[in-house]
Amino acid sequence: MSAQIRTFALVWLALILLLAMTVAAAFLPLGPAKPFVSIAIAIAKASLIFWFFMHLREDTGLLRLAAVGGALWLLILLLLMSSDLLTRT
Amino acid sequence: MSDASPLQESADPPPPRETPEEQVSYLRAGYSLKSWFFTTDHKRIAILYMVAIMFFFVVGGAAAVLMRLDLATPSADLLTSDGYNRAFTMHGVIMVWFFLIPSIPTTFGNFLIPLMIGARDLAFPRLNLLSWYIYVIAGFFTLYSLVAGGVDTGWTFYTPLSTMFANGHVMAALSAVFIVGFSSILTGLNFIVTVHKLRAPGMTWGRLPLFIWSHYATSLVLLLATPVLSITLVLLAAERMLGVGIFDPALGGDPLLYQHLFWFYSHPAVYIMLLPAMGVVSELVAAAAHKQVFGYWFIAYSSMAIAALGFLVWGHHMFVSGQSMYASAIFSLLSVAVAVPSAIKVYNWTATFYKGSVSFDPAFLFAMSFIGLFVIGGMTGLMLAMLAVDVHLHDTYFVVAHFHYIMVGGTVSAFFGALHFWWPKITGRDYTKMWGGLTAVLIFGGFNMTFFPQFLLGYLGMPRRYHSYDPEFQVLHLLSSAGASILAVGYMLPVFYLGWSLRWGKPAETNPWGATGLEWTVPSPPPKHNFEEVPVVVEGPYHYPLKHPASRD
Amino acid sequence: MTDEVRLRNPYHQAAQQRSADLMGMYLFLASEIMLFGGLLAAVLALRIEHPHAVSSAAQHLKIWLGTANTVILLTSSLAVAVAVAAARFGRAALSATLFAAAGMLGVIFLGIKALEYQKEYSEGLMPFLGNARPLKDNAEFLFLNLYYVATGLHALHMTIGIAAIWTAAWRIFRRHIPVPGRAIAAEVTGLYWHFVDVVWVFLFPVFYLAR
Amino acid sequence: MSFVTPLWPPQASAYAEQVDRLFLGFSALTVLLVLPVFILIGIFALKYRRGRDVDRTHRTRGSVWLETSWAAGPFLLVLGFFAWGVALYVDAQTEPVGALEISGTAKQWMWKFSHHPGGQREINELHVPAGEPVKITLTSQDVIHSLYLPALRLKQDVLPGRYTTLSFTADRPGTYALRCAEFCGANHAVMGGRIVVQTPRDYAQWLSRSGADKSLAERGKLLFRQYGCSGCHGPASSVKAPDLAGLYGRPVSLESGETIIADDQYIRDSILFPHRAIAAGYPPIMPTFRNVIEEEDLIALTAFIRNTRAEDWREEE
Ligand code: HEA
Ligand code: HEA
Ligand code: HEC
Ligand code: CUA
Ligand SMILES: [Cu+2]
Repeated sequence: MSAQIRTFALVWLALILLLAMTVAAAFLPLGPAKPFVSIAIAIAKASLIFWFFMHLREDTGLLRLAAVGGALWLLILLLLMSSDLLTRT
Repeated sequence: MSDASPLQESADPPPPRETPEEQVSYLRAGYSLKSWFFTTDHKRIAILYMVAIMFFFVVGGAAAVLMRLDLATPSADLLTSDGYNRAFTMHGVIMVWFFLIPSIPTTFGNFLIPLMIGARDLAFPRLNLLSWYIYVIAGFFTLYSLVAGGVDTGWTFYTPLSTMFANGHVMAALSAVFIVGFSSILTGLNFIVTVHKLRAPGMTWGRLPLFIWSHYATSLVLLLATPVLSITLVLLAAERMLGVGIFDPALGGDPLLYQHLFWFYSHPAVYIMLLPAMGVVSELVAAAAHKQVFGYWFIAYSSMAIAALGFLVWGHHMFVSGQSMYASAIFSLLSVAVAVPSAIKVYNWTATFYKGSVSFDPAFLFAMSFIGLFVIGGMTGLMLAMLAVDVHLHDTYFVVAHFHYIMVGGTVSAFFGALHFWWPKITGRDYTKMWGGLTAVLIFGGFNMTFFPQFLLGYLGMPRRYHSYDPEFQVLHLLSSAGASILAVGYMLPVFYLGWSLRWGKPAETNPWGATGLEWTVPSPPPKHNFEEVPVVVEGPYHYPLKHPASRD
Repeated sequence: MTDEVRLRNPYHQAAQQRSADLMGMYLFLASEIMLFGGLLAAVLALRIEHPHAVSSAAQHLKIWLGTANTVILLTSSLAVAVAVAAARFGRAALSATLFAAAGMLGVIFLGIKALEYQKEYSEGLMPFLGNARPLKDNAEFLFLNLYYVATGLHALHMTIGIAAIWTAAWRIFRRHIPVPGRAIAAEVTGLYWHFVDVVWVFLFPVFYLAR
Repeated sequence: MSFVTPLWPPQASAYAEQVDRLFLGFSALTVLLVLPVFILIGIFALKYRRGRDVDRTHRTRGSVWLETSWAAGPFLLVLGFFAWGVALYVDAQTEPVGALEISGTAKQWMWKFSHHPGGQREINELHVPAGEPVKITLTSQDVIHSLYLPALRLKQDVLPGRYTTLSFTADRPGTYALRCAEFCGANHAVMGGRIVVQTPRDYAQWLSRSGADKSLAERGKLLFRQYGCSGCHGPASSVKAPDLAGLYGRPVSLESGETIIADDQYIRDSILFPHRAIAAGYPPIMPTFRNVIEEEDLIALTAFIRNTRAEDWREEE
């Protein structure tokens, strides 16, 4: 159990570091890249939580599929909707 | 079990034996109200749903009757313009969310999925009961909004009409649709887990009846599309009730954002209404032909393809809305793609009859109605997906005819087909087949008379949601109203002969149609826990011919 | 304390029941992703249509309070992760304590959130409340309105989550949930909590960092 | 009630004929793809009906070759129609050059049109000349409406807060239906009227007969003073505000660094939501005129801004 706790603690540390990065990035003049950076970091954080805290690491492929399935479907909504918003005249 | 059923005595582990008490039919397992309203038995819950859903079908149908009566003349004489607007809104809301979406999954799906895969119940029986209660609570909200005076936004609740201008009981209707969504989500979740985790030994994916495949695909759509509707309705409610503008053009908000979110749910939702019907028809076709379906895997995967591709085409409802031209072209192309899996199914059903042994049971006639009417509805849907055609036909009666052909001609026919096919299993009684056949023919005729003229009306330029119209359209409208009265008679008939069978019908055999499938190996009606012993499946579905007398040539 | 797993109705084996429970929870979470996804789509649309209004409206949010809240939630997730591990190892007391602590962190989160709302209210940012409106462009209201709906919905999920994990803590503590036998109950509750955390992980950059 | 019923809507333009051709073509395709299904099911069901003694040997369970062909064949055929439909659609969406301009405003439950440049106004009726390209710029004052001209096979939703356009060339003089196709509340069904396609001579006559006392731009000029715009934007003004002469159609650089073309939508937004896009180098002091200026006055103001060249400006003083 202590091995697990150590992993969890390390994951937590990584999460906090990522948080620091993303807040710092918000103050940098990144221009149009800014939202992409912050979302990329958020995805990294979410992956850590899913993979370690939520035990996807130990689970079968089916559960992993269920977990990412929702996210993939959301991508459909976002992409096709943007296809309209970005090309309106 | 005398005939060569796909069952085998299972040796290990020793199956839990049922007490004699549990072996009695599920209908006899208690007569108290409590034994019904607090049951966790999927079969009883299916019956509960059946009653609730038929109630709403009649309410929605009554609204349709009012509309058709009013439309018999060009001027407004039966209903006021406000009354008419409320009639079609309530008609749409009730028929879509309280009848058609739950219709086949929550009744036949609920009843049959565990039986077909050899399970004792759904994965989460109490959740299943909860879903029914949620449905009923939502139903009360609908009835409240109906009785309080109705809603005048159309079933699509477009902003800013619904948030800033409509003065009907929009909040009550929104709450109803919001709440019933959770019933959908939980049902979908329950089905998915059931199919994954509760298949009997030997019931591999390749041995699942096609009914299961289509319900599995439906459940995915239920699970992934419905939440988007829920949140969209929350945003709508916040805007209407709290003044928290989200889509409000006065703040620079975008009404098209609402339409995107709404159709992201509502187009997949049309496949929620269609896929279970396709599952039913696959069963009916195989059972009528007494033959292995043609192209099992193609039919199975086309269900999954429809569920997936169905999420990519919602923009075809927005071709003239001010959506970008490029997006419209993409959505049009994807709409062509989504037709392919439907085509695969239709052609495979046709091929299944080749060298079959076809019996003209009522269920077969309903399945034929489905195929005929669905194909016309589907092809006219494709016409609407052609950009230049849709610019003319959008929001006309052509669209109304398109979707009634699929939803009423298709899915409702399949629902009635399922009712006639599984009635003996569900109730343990036989009905008079002749009446079933007559009903099927009457509904088919009345349907075409009601809705075919609407294609012509639409092309002539008659917009939908019109309470009064140019006199030149009257002949076609009158024809449509006349057809609707035949249709109404057709839908009323089963009440009599099926009702009659409950009391006076012959007790049904275990397998009256000579069909394959685990549900036909248990007594009619099935015992409380479905299977005396856990069945072990050793062969694929549709393993015809059975040695059963009813299936021999 | 027993290790025995109680089998519910349709199940024949413990493993089958356990994986069904987990799968049910994951599917529920998938539907939750789509629920919040609709909100994210709305924010995306707003950002595409009114990029400047979004970034200037985001300046009004209390980024440091938001950051503090993120730290709190991540920490609570750590506590829950360890609590679940403890439950699996049969360490009931430890598990219950950590669950209770995570719930406390959740309450602190809500407290800070309330403080934020209160500050925003006094600055006149809330829809139709307050009047000293510092916003120039109307589109900025759209963004803030979405922020209130999103954080409000998240707070609702937090409240449900706190109730759930405190119930779990109490029942583990009283051995109503014998661990490790029924650690699945702890696991499923934990999954929900982590998920609410993940939602925040996205809401934070989407709103607070959109400046 | 009359027992004659039309079976085909009138065609008032070449475009309408093309749409009909596409529609009929697709109907033929439908028959082609669907009839085999109906016929074969009929034949199979009767030939192989239960109890009939026919050859049932060599039943197959499937055929990949068949499956691919009946999936790909119809798909490719429909793809042809897709391309045809897109081509026509793009055709209809492309704004013709030198089109006659008309502004349309929808509100519950009427249509108002003003003709450029003369400023002739009409309600629930739309007069257009035959054979000339026409471009209608549409907006709504309340909910979403939809301008539907069945004889032209055209329709365009009309949105609040946004300009959409509908362009066409009507060929056949005559009077045709004009309807609202998007549900917009209680009197949606009667929100319509007619579109009158006239020979160019008749149209010119109509224009002069219903001549407004002022052209759109003139009315706009008046409004420009009434609403106090000239106080800041006038040449004599001491306020630092941009000169609007010659603005229309020009790229404007904004404070945010972007550049945007000053079209109808931009001018409308500048008046109603002045803080959304600040012109570079100017203080953001322009007040909003939301809830002050009506859609129709906006059209006149825009027409004025559009018409003023630098010279007109000076002559004003
Ligand atoms: C169960 C319900 C259901 C189903 C299954 C469908 C299926 C389809 N629908 Fe329909 N539709 C609705 C219900 C449904 N629809 C409703 C309710 C509306 C109106 C909503 C409102 O505004 O109120 C609507 C509106 C609607 C529109 C918008 C019209 C408008 O408002 O302007 C469009 C446009 O593309 C469309 C297209 C399609 C297509 C391409 C399919 C396809 O899935 C059809 C596929 C099927 C076939 C093609 C037939 C079978 C195939 C063959 C026989 C072989 C030939 C094969 C090929 C050509 C490949 N539908
Ligand atoms: C989903 C399922 C569904 C079903 C099953 C139906 C069934 C029917 N529908 Fe409906 N319809 C919709 C979904 C459905 N509809 C939707 C979504 C809309 C769009 C709404 C909108 O625009 O917002 C619509 C709109 C719509 C219109 C267009 C209204 C307009 O745009 O102005 C019309 C017009 O004819 C119509 C007619 C009918 C008819 C005659 C039936 C018949 O099939 C009904 C037959 C059933 C019965 C007749 C019931 C049997 C019971 C009895 C006979 C007892 C009756 C009791 C008394 C008379 C007291 N429907
Ligand atoms: C208080 C002074 C003031 C008044 C009154 C005013 N404006 Fe302005 N206007 C400005 C300033 C300053 C700008 C430049 C900053 C900006 O873009 O907001 C501007 C910008 C504009 C622009 C965009 C021009 C560009 O170059 O991008 C238009 C169009 C416009 N105004 C039209 C009007 C009209 C029409 C009215 C009257 C209904 C009006 N204005 C009233 C001060 C004013
Ligand atoms: Cu305006 Cu309908
Ligand atoms: Cu659709």
